[in-house]
Amino acid sequence: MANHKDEIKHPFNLTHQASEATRMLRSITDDFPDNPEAMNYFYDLYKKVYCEGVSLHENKKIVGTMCVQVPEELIYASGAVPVRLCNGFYTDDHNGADFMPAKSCSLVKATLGMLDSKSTLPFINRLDDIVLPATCDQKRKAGSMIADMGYSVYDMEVPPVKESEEARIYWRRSIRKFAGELKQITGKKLSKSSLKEAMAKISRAQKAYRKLYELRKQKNSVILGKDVFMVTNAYFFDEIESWTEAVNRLNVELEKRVEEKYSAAQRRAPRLLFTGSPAIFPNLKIPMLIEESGGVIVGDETCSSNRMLYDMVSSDEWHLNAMVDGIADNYLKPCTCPIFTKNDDRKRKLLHMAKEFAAEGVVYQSFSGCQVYSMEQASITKALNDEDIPVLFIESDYSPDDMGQLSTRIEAFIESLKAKRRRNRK
Amino acid sequence: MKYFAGIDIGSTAIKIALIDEEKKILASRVTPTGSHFRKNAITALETTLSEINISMDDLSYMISTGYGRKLMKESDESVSEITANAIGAIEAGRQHGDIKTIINIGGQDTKAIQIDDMGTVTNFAMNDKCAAGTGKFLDVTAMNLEIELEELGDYHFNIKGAPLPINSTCVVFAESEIIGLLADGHNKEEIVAGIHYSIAKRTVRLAKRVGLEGNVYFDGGPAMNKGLVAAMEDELGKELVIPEHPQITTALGAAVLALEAYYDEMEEE
Amino acid sequence: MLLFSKYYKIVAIFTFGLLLNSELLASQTYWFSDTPPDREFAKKLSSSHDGLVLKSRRDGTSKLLWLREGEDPLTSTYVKEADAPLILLDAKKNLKTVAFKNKSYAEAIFKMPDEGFYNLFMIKRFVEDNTLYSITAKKEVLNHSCREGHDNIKEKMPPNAYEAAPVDIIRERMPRERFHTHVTSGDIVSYRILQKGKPLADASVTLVTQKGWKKTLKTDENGHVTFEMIRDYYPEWHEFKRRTRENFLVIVEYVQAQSGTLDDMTYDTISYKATASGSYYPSTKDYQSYLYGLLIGLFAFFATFLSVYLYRRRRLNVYQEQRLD
Amino acid sequence: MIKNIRKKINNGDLRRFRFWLQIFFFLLFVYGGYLSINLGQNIPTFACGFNSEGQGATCYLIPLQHQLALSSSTLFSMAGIAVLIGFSYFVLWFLVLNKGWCGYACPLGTIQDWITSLRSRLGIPYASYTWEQFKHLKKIKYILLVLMVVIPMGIGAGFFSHDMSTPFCMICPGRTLIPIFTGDFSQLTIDFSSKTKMILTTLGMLITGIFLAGSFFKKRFFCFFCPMSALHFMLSKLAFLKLKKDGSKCTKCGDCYTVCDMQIKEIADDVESKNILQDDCIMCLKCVSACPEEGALEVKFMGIPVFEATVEGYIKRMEKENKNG
Repeated sequence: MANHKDEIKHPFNLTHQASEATRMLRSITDDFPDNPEAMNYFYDLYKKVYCEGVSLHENKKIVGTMCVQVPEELIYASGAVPVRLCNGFYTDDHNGADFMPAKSCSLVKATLGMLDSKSTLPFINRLDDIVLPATCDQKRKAGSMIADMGYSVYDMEVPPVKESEEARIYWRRSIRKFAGELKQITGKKLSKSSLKEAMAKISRAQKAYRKLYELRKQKNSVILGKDVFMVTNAYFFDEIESWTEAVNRLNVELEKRVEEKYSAAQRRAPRLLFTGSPAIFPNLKIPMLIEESGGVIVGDETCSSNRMLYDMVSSDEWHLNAMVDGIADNYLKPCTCPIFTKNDDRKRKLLHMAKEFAAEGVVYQSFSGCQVYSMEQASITKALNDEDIPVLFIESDYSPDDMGQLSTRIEAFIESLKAKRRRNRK
Repeated sequence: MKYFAGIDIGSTAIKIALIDEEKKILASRVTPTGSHFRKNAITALETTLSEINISMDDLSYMISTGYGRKLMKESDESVSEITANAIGAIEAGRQHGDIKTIINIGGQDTKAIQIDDMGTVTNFAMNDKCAAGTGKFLDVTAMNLEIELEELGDYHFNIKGAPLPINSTCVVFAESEIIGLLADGHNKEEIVAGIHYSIAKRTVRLAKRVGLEGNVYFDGGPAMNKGLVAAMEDELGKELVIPEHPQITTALGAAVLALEAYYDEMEEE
Repeated sequence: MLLFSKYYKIVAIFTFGLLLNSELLASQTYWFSDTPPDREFAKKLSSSHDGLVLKSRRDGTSKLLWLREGEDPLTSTYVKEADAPLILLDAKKNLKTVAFKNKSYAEAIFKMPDEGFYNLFMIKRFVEDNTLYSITAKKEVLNHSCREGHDNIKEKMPPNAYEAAPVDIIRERMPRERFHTHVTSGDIVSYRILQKGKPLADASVTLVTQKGWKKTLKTDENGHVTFEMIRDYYPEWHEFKRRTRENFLVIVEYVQAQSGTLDDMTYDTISYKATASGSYYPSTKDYQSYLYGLLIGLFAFFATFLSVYLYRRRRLNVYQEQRLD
Repeated sequence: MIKNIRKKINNGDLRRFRFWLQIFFFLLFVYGGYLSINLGQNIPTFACGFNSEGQGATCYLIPLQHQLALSSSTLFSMAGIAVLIGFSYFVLWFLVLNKGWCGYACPLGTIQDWITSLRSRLGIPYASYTWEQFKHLKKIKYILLVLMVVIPMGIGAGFFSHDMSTPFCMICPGRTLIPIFTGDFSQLTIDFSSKTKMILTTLGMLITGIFLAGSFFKKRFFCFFCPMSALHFMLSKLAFLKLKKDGSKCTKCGDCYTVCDMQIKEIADDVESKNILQDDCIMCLKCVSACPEEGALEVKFMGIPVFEATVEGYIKRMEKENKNG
């Protein structure tokens, strides 16, 4: 472990990552007028963490997580802080490409690149453990690579099917085993009260998120999708309580916007859902292109945002057994990740969200190299098209090369939605 | 008399179309994009305008499209080439009956667009990053075979044997494959036909993603290549609608949109 | 020897042939029984909550009672002919007259259209040797069918008294008594003896069980008398039948010095004799065991507890191997 | 106005509401008799009729078994109409609350909930069946229902002895336990009067023991086997109270399944059925109160929404739960 405690060679703000973050942040703040006041908390947070290298969670054990399936409740209850390591830096994608196959997914490459270069996140050297759920093939194989870099890695087993009873039992066992593992890392035994407190903490955050989610259903979009991605991305690494407070402040401001009938996008901007591979700062390429082209992302179905915060855990009795089982179910059953065999849940979720948010179209991003999202695309597109919801499927990665072509496609998509609306009016 | 302009700034050529209130094409022009495309675009526009003796100030509305659309500050607005292409195809293909599918092969991309009766884009597909199967591919072929781009069609029809299968889809690899085939003593006709079939196959596969219904309209520079058209028709199993000026369809669409936008604005005022 | 004496008695009764006449009445005990004299006939009857009843589509439920003679319920003979007046106090407390039907035996039949208790009285008075003999035979019958439900039992439970009866023997209800309650051995049964509706004190009351056990007590000033039904059913354990229904007889005797005339005959003493018959069953205590019940219950309880505990312990072992055969 | 009331209900604390309603029904059914309350004998829940003193109503299974035991000729004659009338009363009662009778009114269910809360207070984790076990166990109630019909009819046809009457009651823990609440321990005995009785009462006590231990570990242990539940399910499509699911809104988060006492998997996993009521469901509505999806689960009475899953209500309840736990 000693080797990650090495000093970073360059001052943080001079790294490529810092300049990439700075560029994106500038574009997010400056390219759009009237960003909500309360968003400044998040902008500042990114600036501090990614541009200035200010470390968070001092004096706390940090457990890095590699996927949305890791139950954060258990980590908090064991006295550690979970930090989601999924990374969106193109610079790190490049670093990762040095030792990973060129055709692998940008997200995995970037995450491994980050872990290898030991920069990007200021507290990367302080990771006490990395939990790696065996979700997709690439993450599964990344485990030993990460271990070779000198990190302590815990492989968490995930069933490939989620409907079956066997999967449920398997997963529950996996989660219980993980709870045992956490004790090894933090030295703190899981207790009823600490788990309850952790659940309450997360459910407060989810409550704030749900409020934000509801606010996005407004006919006048009160917040742009890129800002929501900034908010949810911040959940990856921020102090959960201050994150919750900041979201609550944002909600208050947005409620005011609702009263004032203020619209953050053009009044007639086509309302879009974003789904597929996650948009992770600073790879907000597609959300940004969408909103620059006059669309507005009103909802998303990605593991960096909605999937991570939407579903809330409930428990009938407040014993560790019942709570942990409840948590386990909640991290598996509603998960719409395409690594699971069936596509139905994701279809249903998208159709329901499209209805709930009055979305006119869906933008489906799939990272090149992400087989499962690409494979699921056809059936999702068909299901949505059958309900007269057009889908724009984009296969892309972290590189900025295809911006021009993407912008044409996104614009054309938005124009076609506008034309469709005109036609329907006639 | 009111004048409307559509300017399509593509990766290889700048296309300009000028129409009047009746959507009649008054003038059109195709010039290479070059490296200073904005300068070239303005020069080309001015030249075109001068053909019918008007100036920039006489234009009622101008819409730019294509990759350089956003940088053309002189135009009133910009629109994506997919939308413009659809409108242009409806306009240019009107006499050929209902057009439901458009295949466009441009300099660097290939598009398949599905439209409804109103010219609204209902679905579209585009090739990913790579230039395989685009106009660029034909350019490279012609250059390697040391023949003119315009001659490709003639070579295609003068074939004696069967078209050679071209396996490489990448421009760069195809180049070396062609050289290899030449070295092996294959004649140019067979190679050209092989290239045409290779492009046709890829394009048809793309088009199938959006569905191939009704009349299929084929435009873009390569649509002037009769050999490619024949290969495409062969692959598709049906006849293609080829406009009179395949290159300017998108520019025409932009001009029609300019006209509509102008009257919409007038109405609102 | 015992067998012989029983046999002798039965033979004697049949030999003399009994007719219900005044001469004999004075010394004999008459009571109503719902056990048919003829076993074949019994098959035509249906069982109900209180003995056999006759069910017909036209008349509904009817009760048949036979007049029997004798102090011992087991050996009392069936009277062949009787002509005494019968009074029925029905479930709605209305009075009706009923006549004996003398087919092979003196038999009283009445319809029971309503749910509740019906009381049949046979009252006979005559004078002999300056003594007025007042003879009453009473039978209380319950009409109840579970199909009618059990909704209004409580109000129908209290016994009805016939005020005009020279002596009325009223069985008071036991605590928690319902239509389904049986008198069982070991139960405390209490009676209230009324004379023309007023409590009769100091009368001698005799309870005779089917096995012939007798006990005589005197009523208190309120006309009350209380017996404990003895247990007199001791079969071999494997022959035990909890549905064994036995009859018992309550006989009230009272002599009063009072003069008067009846049918131009004078008397200076009145001798009352009244009967009421009932039935009783073996006590539930004879065949129900709390000890076993609780033992079995507790066993099941702890066995379940233990098995859950062991199961949970076992489950802590890591994955159990899948058994294939 | 209506909107506000609806919101209040949707935000309400179902647990507390249910707790008190269960107590109310418990008092009504177990002690109502003392207040002369009688709701009749066709009640579609275990208002045990063996609790003779306090019963405020009677479980329909008693009259049903009694009626089916009528001799076949009687059962298929005019008397059969009375059976049908009784059944229609039962259906009418049932239609009102549907399976809500189980979750809110059943005294035996309430007893199980009390035992569960005792276990929960002791901090012992609850047991759950595996899916395979569950699939097999849930069939038992249908088997019991069939036996409960066939055996009494067999008695009526003369195949079985009357000692087998009310066969289900004999093994129902309601018979042994509910009378205890009015101080009647008489059902805790083993009846040695006949072999049949002995077997039935022994089974009854064994089941009582298993019931007490089983419901300590497993929530609503007995309801999986309850033939009343099976009978309910056959009629549940007609009932006024309905549990509806909108599958398109469901994220399968499993919260409803987590809180379900009956381990009904379909509540979380079935996104096709609109009418989500399953045969094991006791309509406690805990699933609705644990559902964080606006309108995904909904209770309707004759088409009028009564209680609906809402985010707000869910968060309110969870916060409260988390505080009290």
